Amino acid sequence: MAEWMLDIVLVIALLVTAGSALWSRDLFRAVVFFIAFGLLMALAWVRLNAPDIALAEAAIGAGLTGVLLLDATRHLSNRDSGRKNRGGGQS
Amino acid sequence: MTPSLLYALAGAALCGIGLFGFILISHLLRKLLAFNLMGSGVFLVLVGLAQHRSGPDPVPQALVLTGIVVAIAATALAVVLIRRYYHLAGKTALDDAARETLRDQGSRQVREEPGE
Amino acid sequence: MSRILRSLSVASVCLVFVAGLAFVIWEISAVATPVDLPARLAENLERSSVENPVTAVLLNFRSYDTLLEIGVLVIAGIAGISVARTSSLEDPELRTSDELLYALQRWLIPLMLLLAGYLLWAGSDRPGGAFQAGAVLAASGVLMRLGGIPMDFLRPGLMLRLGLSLGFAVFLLVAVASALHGGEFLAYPPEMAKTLIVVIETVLTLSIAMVLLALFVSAPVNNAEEPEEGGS
Amino acid sequence: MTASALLPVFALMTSLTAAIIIFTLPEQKHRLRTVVNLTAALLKLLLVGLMIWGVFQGREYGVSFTMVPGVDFVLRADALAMLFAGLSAALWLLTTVYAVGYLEGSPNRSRFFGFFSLCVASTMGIALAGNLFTFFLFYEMLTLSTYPLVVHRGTQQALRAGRTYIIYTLTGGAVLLLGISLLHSFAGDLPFRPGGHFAGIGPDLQAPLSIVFVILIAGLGVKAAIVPLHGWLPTAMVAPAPVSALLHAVAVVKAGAFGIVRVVFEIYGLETANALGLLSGLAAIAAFTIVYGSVRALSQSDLKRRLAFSTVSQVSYIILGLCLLGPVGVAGGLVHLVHQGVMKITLFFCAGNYAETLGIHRIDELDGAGRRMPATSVAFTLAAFGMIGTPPLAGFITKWTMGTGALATGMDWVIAVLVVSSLLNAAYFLPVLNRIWFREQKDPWTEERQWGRFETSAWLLWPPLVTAAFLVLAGVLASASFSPLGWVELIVAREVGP
Amino acid sequence: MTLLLMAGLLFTPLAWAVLTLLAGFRRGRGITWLGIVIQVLVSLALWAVVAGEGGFQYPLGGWQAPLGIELRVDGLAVTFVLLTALVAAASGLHAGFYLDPDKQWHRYFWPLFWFLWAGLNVVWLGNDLFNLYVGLELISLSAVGLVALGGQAEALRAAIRYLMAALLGSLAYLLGVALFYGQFGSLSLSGIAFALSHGSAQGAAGFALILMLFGLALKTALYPMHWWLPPAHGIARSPVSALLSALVVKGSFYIAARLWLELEAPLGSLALAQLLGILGSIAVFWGGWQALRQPKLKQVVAYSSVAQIGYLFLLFPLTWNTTEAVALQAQQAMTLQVISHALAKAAMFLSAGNLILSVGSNRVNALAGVSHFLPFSLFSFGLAGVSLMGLPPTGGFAAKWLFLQASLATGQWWWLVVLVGGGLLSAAYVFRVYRASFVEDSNIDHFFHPARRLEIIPMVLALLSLGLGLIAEPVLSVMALVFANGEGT
Repeated sequence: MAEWMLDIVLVIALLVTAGSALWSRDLFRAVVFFIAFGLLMALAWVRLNAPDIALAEAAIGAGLTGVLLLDATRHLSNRDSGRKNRGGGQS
Repeated sequence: MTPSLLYALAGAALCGIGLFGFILISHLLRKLLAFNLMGSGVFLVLVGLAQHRSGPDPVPQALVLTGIVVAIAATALAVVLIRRYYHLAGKTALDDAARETLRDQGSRQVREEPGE
Repeated sequence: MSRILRSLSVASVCLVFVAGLAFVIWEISAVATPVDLPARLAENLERSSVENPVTAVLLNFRSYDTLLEIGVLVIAGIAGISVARTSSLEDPELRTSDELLYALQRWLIPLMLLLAGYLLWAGSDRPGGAFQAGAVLAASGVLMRLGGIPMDFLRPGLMLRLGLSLGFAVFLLVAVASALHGGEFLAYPPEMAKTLIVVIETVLTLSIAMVLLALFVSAPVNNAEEPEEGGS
Repeated sequence: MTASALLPVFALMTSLTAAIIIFTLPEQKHRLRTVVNLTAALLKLLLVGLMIWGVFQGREYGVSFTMVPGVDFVLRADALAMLFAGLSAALWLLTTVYAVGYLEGSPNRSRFFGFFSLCVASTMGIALAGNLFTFFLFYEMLTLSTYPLVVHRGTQQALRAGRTYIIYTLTGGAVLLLGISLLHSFAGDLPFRPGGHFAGIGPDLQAPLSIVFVILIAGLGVKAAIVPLHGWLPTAMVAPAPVSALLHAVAVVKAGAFGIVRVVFEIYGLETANALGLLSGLAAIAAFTIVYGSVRALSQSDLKRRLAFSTVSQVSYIILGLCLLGPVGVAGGLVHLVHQGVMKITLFFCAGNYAETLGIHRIDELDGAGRRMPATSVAFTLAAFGMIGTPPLAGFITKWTMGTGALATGMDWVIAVLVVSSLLNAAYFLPVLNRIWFREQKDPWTEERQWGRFETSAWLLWPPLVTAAFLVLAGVLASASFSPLGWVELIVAREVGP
Repeated sequence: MTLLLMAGLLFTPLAWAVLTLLAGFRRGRGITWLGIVIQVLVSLALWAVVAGEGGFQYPLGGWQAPLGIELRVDGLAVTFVLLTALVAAASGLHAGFYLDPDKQWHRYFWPLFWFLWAGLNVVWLGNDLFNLYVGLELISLSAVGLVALGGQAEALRAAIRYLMAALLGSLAYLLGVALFYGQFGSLSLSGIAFALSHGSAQGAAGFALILMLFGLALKTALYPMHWWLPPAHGIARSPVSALLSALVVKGSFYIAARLWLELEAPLGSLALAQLLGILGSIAVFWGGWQALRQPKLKQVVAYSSVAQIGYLFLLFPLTWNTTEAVALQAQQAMTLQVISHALAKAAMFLSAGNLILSVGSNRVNALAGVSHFLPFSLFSFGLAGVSLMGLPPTGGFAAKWLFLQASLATGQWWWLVVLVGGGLLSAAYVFRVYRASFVEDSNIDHFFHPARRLEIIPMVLALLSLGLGLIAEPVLSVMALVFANGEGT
């Protein structure tokens, strides 16, 4: 049961960080949540008996992507462009 | 029900969250985050579902490794494009397609010319 | 108003999608697969001459995927440096003023290089391999960049392009060499398989790191002529 | 490949090659272009002549290969094909001569002659097509190659006319395609064959066959300018005179009419079409078109527009002839394919001469033109009398043959149509002739120019004279075996039986 | 011999990508042309081998499916390989003259070009679902890179939009792959088809198929998911537009078609088939209508791609639950439409690029009076247009004819409206361009004649698409070749 608890907590944490990464007001914080999400993913891969992916996820998913995005946020405005139009024509 | 299946279902949920964000959010970097979340969801489904019965399966794990590298390649390319776009146009979102093309048709013709 | 409606409709579509997906996953989980791939893999692992099954899949059974995947990475690198216009290397903005980071990197970088080496070496029989090692290598490169260490080889030029394509080129040469030998494309001669895989992994590590680093560096910086953000 | 296979291909290739050469020639090489044009025209006439001789001897020329699964590309020279091919080859030569003179000094000649040759190539293809599919191929090619000719002048009026033209013809083509595919879907690939394919069909196929017939005729009727599908023809008058001549006499309207002949004779078969009750409807429409076109022609003040409505009327003679069932009536209709072509091309050549030499476009400007341009006016007069049906000219032969044919099959009402039509023809041609010959010139000619030794340029003068002579000969020598009527009787003997 | 050919086919584009990456633009051009010769020859030889001896399976690395990746070299695949070789060769030659060698970023055109070519070959030959995914990404990323190459804000916007659509499409596809793997434990398409025909559970796999078809339709720009295509294809440099419209969208369509043809019997449904057909029909009309209204020449051509792609989707309703003969007819029609559209559209974009060079503007109205100068490119544009209109004897016509016959044979008469009406609509937008060129009112005195070699290339393509209708039979007979009996493993 304890094992299950761990998995369930991990899954919930994954979903919460994912949601926070998308809906943080601040872009910087969104990226930080995303990095946290990546680290949790690495844990999840460990739980799934996939150490190779866990390593890659930690290095690439959380590490590199995170740095890349953080760097980008510094150069792009933190504010969401306040325009009310729809999301880039995707429908 | 095994933990693997739980992760697969979580992957499904992540896909949904990512899709929702991908469609609704107009800020390009956040869109990119949404894409990555969706990608993680798909990877979880791939491994979780396959390992649900037979235990560790290296094939989907290898596929996911490949997938992660492809995803980071795409993400990095997107970041480069977005930053360049921001540099040139000063925007972090794509404008609404229909309105934009209509408005542009008048003014941008000069730019399309061979020396573009 | 229409925005709320739109959000609601998208949300309901996504919910339906998730519900459908979850249901399908549940359904699938109940039936047995007609093909037992892990078993077959275990049977053939011996012949792949690598002990880590994931590495065996990546670099032997499905090496074509990996070859193409490195191609994708190189494409991203090419596209990245093709867009780069500003000579970002000279840009002081890039150097972080963070004292902590500056101090950290002295310790971290050697450690990370070591880790990368270990991951590469471990790849053939334990978890680890070219990707992970490459990523760690790239990450240490990023740290060095942030710390302001000039890395001239990252300047768009022949060296950079050579670095980008090195791993891919070696992989490709091995692939075609076996074909010229009369076998299929990408078929390694059994006695040399292990050596070839290690060689490929090594060069791949370098190239992967290079591409990732190039993409990080080539993201153009825009401060002086940065236009105002419109419409906010 | 034997000579028998190659002859039709060569006949097609002459004008196609000419087109390609002309397109690649620089605009300024006028002399070389003329040489190429005339050589190709003469060569084609020679080849067609050879084939006519061969067909007369009973030889068959043809080539075929499979294009798309289930569909063949077939070129075949039979007697009916040679009727049309001979007409277009002969008139192409004359029209080329005429066009060289007509376009002297105007821009874009390279473009014009290139498409002109393409247009003739398509006409040749239509003549030689051995099945509906091949026919359609060239039918659409004709549409495309005539468009640049119609809009040649590039004025707003020309562009509008071009648009009308292309909308009508492409829609017609689409309808035709629909008909052909429907037919193909339940009957397969049908080569043209005397007597048709549907003799003695079962009752279950009757309804679909009738529907397909209507669709096919509607598609072909656009080009044949059957009322109410004739709207494009008067509008297309803005094109240069040689183009109008070509459109009216040889290429476009004739392609439509020729297609109807092929469908009725060689797909359905005259008997079957009649048995399905399709021909009486067609006859009624044709008769209506004959009268309607003539009535409209009465009220036109523009010379070319009057001639255009006259074409609407005259082409339906061909179709009416088919519906007369008996061999004599059919011969009357078919021979009009040639006669109308010769007469109408003469009229258009003359109208072009008036326009180019004297600047005359409207009928009320023609006063006194006969004195100034006697030779042209004589040709015009002959052609007009031919249209009215005065013996012994070509038009009379048509009407006489059709009349006897109608009487033979008991369709007496056709006589009434013929009489009314002739009266109307007289009513719109005689006033024109009156002005040409018997009125004094009122105002000076608006754009008179002096060309060469004759009343106009020799290039412009000879073609109408030759065609006028031809229309007299076709009437006088109608009983000779190589007259149009003689040839048509040969066709009818082969198609319908004696 | 065959083994060497296959190795050459797979190796050349990738190797040339590396070589050209190391060289500058001019040297890269020379290298590329050499590579084009090799690749065209190899493709031709392979086509000839398959035409002569039938298709075969090619296990990469000597590992058979499902453990390894097997390529499926059958008639359809080699036909498309050859088509790709032709169109890419034309675009590559044209680009060599068209692109400005002095813009330093143009050197990156060559490696991206070669990667794109490599990706296309992966897709044509692929039989492994995940391998196809990697191939798709190879194509998408290099295509996006090509669109963005040296572009300004507008081009970048188009490129980003394109990238986003492509990524979403790939993910949907990959999710489908994940479900398939979960259910069948195999990634080989023929393995899955085999398992399905031996009665595995089907409901879940149907969902996966729908997901994959959705993702691929998004990448193929099926209405209403076409929004990304016109900006990207319209703004890229002309040789790039030619590649994108002619080949790239076909790649994803091809996978969708392969999936459908292998799996439609157990997994398809009437509703799905009809839905795809209807969306395709709407695309035909919508794309045509939009093309008619575009003020810019390249946008006209781009929207015409949206319309022409619509026809391809008639494949789905015409193969679902129909007799073998009709299904074959529909497949032939699809193949011909792909080939003829590829040739015609490449010709159109290349000649549009030449015309823009000539008149110095991208507007349709700027063409007023150019036919005065008899521009060779206008002629190529026109000939290609004939194929799009579906007039005989072009390949477009042959395709339309086969679609018509298949529709009639299945009694699905409603597609007739689409086929006939769509042809008329395309005639309308093509004639709009012709019409503009015939205007004599405006006196343009200056007209730049591009180099002959730039003009010859689209002409050759246009003539090919024109002549395709005449030689459709032999082409189709090769396409129908599957694995020779006994050779397939």
